[in-house]
Amino acid sequence: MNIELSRRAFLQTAGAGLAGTTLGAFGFGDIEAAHAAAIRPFKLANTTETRNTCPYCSVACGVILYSKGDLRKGEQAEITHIEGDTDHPTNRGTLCPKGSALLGFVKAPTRLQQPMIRKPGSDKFEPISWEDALDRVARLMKDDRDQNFVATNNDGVTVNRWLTTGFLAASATTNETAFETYKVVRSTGMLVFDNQARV
Amino acid sequence: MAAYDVGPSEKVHPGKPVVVDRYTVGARINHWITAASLILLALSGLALFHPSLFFLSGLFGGGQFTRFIHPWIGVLLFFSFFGLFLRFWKANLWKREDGTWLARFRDVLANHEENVPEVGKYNAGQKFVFWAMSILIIVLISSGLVIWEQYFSAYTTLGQQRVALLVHAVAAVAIIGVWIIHFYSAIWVRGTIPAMIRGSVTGGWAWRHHRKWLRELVTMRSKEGSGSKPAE
Amino acid sequence: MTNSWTDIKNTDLVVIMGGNAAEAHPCGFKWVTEAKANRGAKLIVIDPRFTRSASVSDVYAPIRQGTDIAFLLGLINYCIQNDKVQRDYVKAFTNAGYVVKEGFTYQDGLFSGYDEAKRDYDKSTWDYDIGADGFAVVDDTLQNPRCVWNLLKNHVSVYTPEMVERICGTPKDRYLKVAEMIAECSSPEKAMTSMYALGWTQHSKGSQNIRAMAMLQLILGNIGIRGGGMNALRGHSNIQGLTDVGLMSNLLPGYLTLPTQKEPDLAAYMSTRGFKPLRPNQMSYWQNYRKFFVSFQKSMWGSAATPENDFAYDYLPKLDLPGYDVLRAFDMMHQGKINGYLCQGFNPLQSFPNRQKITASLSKLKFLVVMDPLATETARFWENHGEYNDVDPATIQTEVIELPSTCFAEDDGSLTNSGRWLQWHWAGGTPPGEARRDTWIMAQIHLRLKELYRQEGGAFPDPILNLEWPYADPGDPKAEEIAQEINGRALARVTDTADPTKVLAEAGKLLPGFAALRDDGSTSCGCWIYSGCFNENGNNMARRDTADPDETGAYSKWAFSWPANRRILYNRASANLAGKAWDPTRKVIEWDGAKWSGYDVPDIAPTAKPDQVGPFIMNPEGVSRLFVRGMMRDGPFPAHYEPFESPIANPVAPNVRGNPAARVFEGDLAQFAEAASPEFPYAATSYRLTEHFHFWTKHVIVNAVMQPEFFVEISEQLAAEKGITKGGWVRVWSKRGSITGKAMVTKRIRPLTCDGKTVHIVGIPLHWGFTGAAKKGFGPNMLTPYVGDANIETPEYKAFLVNIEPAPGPVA
Amino acid sequence: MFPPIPNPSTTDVAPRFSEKDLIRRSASTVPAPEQQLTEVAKLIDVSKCIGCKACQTACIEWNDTHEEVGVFAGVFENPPDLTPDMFTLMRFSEWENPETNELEWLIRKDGCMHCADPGCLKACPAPGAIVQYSNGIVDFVHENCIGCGYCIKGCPFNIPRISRVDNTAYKCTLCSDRIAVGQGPACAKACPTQAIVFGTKDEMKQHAEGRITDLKSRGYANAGLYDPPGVGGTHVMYVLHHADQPELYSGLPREPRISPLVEAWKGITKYAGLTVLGVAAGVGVLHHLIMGPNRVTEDDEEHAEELTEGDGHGRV
Repeated sequence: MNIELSRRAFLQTAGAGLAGTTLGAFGFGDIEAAHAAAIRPFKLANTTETRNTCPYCSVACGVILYSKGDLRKGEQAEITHIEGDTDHPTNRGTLCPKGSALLGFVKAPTRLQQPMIRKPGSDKFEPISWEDALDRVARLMKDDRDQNFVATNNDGVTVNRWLTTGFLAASATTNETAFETYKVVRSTGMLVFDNQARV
Repeated sequence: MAAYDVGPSEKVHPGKPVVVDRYTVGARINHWITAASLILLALSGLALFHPSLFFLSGLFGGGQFTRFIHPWIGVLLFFSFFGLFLRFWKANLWKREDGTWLARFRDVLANHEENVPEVGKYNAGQKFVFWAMSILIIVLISSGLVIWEQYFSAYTTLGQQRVALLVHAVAAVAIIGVWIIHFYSAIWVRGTIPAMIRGSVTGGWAWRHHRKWLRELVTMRSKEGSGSKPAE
Repeated sequence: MTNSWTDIKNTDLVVIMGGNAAEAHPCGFKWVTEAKANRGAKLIVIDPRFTRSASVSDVYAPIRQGTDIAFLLGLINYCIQNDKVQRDYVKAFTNAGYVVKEGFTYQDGLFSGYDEAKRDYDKSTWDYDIGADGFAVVDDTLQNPRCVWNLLKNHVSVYTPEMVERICGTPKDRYLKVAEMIAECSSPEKAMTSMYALGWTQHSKGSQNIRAMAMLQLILGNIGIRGGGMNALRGHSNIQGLTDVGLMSNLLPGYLTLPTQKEPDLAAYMSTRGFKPLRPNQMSYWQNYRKFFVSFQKSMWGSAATPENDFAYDYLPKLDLPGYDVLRAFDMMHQGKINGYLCQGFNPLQSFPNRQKITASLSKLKFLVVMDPLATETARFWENHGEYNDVDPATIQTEVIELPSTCFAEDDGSLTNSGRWLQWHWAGGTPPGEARRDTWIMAQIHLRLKELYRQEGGAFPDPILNLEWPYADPGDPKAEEIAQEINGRALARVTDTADPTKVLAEAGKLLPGFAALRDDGSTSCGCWIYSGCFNENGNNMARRDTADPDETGAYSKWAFSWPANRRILYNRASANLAGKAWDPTRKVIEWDGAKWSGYDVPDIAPTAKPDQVGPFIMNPEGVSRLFVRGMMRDGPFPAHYEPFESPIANPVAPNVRGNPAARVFEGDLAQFAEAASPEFPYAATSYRLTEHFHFWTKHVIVNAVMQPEFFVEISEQLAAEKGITKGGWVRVWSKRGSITGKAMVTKRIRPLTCDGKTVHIVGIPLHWGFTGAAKKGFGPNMLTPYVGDANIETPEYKAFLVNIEPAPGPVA
Repeated sequence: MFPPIPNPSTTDVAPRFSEKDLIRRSASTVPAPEQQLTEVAKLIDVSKCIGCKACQTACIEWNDTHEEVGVFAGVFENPPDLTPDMFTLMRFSEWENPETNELEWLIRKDGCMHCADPGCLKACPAPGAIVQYSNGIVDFVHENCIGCGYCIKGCPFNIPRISRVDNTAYKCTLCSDRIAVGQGPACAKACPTQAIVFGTKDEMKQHAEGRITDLKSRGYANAGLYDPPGVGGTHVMYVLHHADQPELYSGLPREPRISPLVEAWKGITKYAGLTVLGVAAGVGVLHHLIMGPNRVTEDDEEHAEELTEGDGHGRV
């Protein structure tokens, strides 16, 4: 068994690059069926893996989400652990203090659960249904657009712009969200449109 | 002569046999509480002291509870022994005859008390036990507090705690040793245990082991009862 | 990034300046430690603070924040003076020999054409001499006194080591040590990489900071090669993507630009975007602009975009100003000119300068919509949190709607990292409560708007009614559908222009890449630079092949890298005029006599002859620019300007305050402290800590544990001077606001001597607010000035003036 | 680069070592294991460490501990010390090197060293509460722990901490549950710069040599490996740029060893103590057998009676 652990084996696997270390080859004699009292049962056993990338900085490290339940089987999936993806060329399984604690972001106590509305002058948020919230947003947008849309400028040039409502895109949404957002926002003629690139 | 080591409650009752009051109820209860806690401490302490004795923790419902209860019993012992100390410290002050008594310790061991000087309420051996206990209990309680992880670990350095551990262990061994002497003497010298149970001894027991003490009791009694004559 | 994270392992010298890779990008920094461990590479860190990057550096040089240009031009001067220049590279691949128009001058800190009233330049003299042949005049001998090289030599000559020390506060010996090490990289066998981030961008001359280093890298011949490059570390996971896709006021996807009102029709629009080559044989790739633009219009408005209506040119809004960046947006809001605002993620209350102004601005809105996975401060700007958000809800009439969105773990899609890799990810968990994907939310808003316009009509409804919406479930577009839209489709059969028999894509099929785009409406493509990301071969962004022949670090089969899966930009510059690698051990691509090939996708036409076609194909010159003509607002060369709030007057141009071309809004100027102001004697800078990511991770308990509470970082000297104790409370205030926090007293910040004056530095991290798991705290934006970079309006967060004093703790 | 730790398998893998690989068990004995497992070790290269605390967060996440959000105390250490929920801690010290006048920010990941001769195990009175596997892992078994805190006093590195919740001792397990299935510790997997690597102890020593050569080439003449012999070597080792002054790294002990006091307490005292007590008891019994009890005689009683009757005047 020690042969497997020789430096040579190590270099071979090193050559294989992402193949991993000889750790996988720790042939500790006969395999014990029962867990040693001291040793916790391996908590990722029988979980579902999903490949993802870290949403924080733009190194975009590969991560693996471990969940109870499998979305692809149409099940409810509860993420129970997140760890670096060793197959990823950039991070090779490593993660920074933020990435290592990603589970805490997914499960943050301050994750938003339902749409809320704060009425003018009020000192609190009140729940509102998605339907009502979205209808309200569309209505507010349309009313403002209809009132303030500029079709032509003083020189009579067609400018078709809308300057009284702005949109701030984020920085961690997907390219797909970004392009769809671009379509929806630009089609209204909105010019006050920016993202987080600067800060 | 001065009744230097006679308690107010100690009296001689003539008769056959003569009965001498030695310990009040309070003193006896106090003693037995102390005795009980000392034994429990020894048992729980030994359980944590040597692996081969860890099974003793079973008596206390497992290691966790043993670890928890031991220091509290220690506190109880401390206060209860303090009670005994207040009661007995005077009677345990060192006397001239104690030296001679010790010098003839061989005769004591050989049950030849006729060769040793008359002693008061306590002989040198008992006094040794008394003072040894007093000192060791101080040592144990103070070192014990230092290593009482749950409440006091924050107040001392690891170095101090390591010293305390060693001191506590050595002192514990010593006090158990002293206890063994105390316990054996009580068995060996018959009539002693009843004294701590009933509170009284026979005149003979007093005459044999604490003659000086008996004489004083008698003298005092006669002083009180002077004039009165026994019926002829 | 011109290169990639994994390429950094090939470098010989890492210069971290204007960034803090070890703390902000630890897993990317791994490749620095790899280069050190395996190649014996050296690490230089230049920063006002001795950061965690510095803790593993070979050389650390302190610098006063906001003086990077002086330092970098000093390095260029050093290299020129000591002939540490990769001459052949400079001659062949830069515009060093280009002759500049008569009339271009630089004096007293100003270039020719300055208009003080407009705070702007007339850039007509900032250009080349154009010869009779219509091409730029070039002197290959570099002898012409008007050629870029000689102008540059002259321009940087003032930045001597003494001047650098005087401006930057960097001890001369330390500076020279750095200069020596960097100059070594002028040899073709040595590569240096520059790693920078917000430490360079968040200045009133941010763009020029970066240009200065880019120029140095060109002079050293480090652009386009393995282990070299200009590597912007970038902030958020998809800020590269959001910018590529053009979510900015003046952009269209793929760095096309939105029309201005001076361009009434497509012809006028294209007239300024012809990009005719400035030298013979050059590719000037932007000549394909019209193909990209028309294909984009088709992806927006499909059949409604026809040749007859200039491909729906009128559907696009026309700009009246250079742009509506966030600073302008909030200034407009502050003037009551904006009624509604939608935030998709983001947290302006924490992110934008001069928070008092931000709060006031948001309070003037009629409605604010926030879509976010987390409870942001912005969504609760109206809620009173004592000193941390001291507002009176009753007086704030803004209607706020907060919409719960999913996070990365709950949606599919691609993110573009700083190495331009588009990487696909998959949802692994069920969203909490009623949280919904952003794609769903945006679709729902659009469909409702559309329906309202269909029913009620209204202002110019056409672009909304005709918006291309080809999704299987219009209410819930799938990420794959949109990705294909971005990649582009053939609307009719597309054939090879050279050989019409060769079909590139049948009608309805996905396009192989942007080479197949057409300007006649026969192709549609959402973002040309992303074309190829999801073609008939499948979703290339989801590729997970880790093969890396000869371990060059390219990983060409992993995900997709724009453009055209190219891993190193300008990689043609890695080879000399004969098409052979400058350094054989660093081969990227080489010319085999007929075509270019190698480890990477050539950044040039595969058959473009090495001695004819320049490597910088996006430039009409075909070469890179040491002199940037009229393309920067504040000058064709960088020049040292002090921050708007600076502890000393500008030593090279005493009469110039800040960046003369930077935009300053009315009212804001009054809120800037004077140079060397006695009221605000200390030079403050904002920064991030490795334990936190912006304002997100304070919501994560574990990260809150790692760095629980806001603090202010100062030197032992300043602490002693002010009687401030380690962990004791302090008050820090600027001309705009005041904050309190605990003090971090450290040896890692040292007072500098600049222009003979002791300058104390105050560090202010930015991760705390009034929501989340961490302790409530302040952020630097309570203090920072409301001014941005002259070119792209990035706020000046890195250099401003404050005062500081010990303070009683908060009344608990 | 050093071969990264592979991704975990989600299939149920049987652990590769177990109780029958124990070489030490606190307050009890174990049969010699049939075979010697390959010794594993974690190597912490302080010169590569950027103090990012990824090891700390990865540790919390993997071990499902729940550290409370604290306060800023003027230093970078958070939490301020190891706790029952924080098994590892980055310790920061700012040091001005008198030879170079350079500031050095020395950052050390503190935590259990998994000593070959573990003081915690030696001090532990509870059978099986602390175990040592032949691969070098020293682990705490909480169901056997009684929370006395002796392990803390036994530890030359001051590592274990007692939980006030369940009154048992906690420390780094070297992620025994991960290693048991062929994984590496969570901290080693997370470490962005591979300042923490994990493998067999021999491999770690070889890897360290390479690192030390690199450091010497960068002017750290005293760079070296920290594998203190005083505790029989450790299964967590450090590469230090100043191996000649380990105490610079937030007080890493120069020559760690189990305190002589603890040695005495757990050694001589334990045995001598019991002997003394045994002897004392024995002597008592013996004396009783030879001398017999000391009884009051009739004679004594009569004397006493005479004395009392004689109103104290009687003389005998």
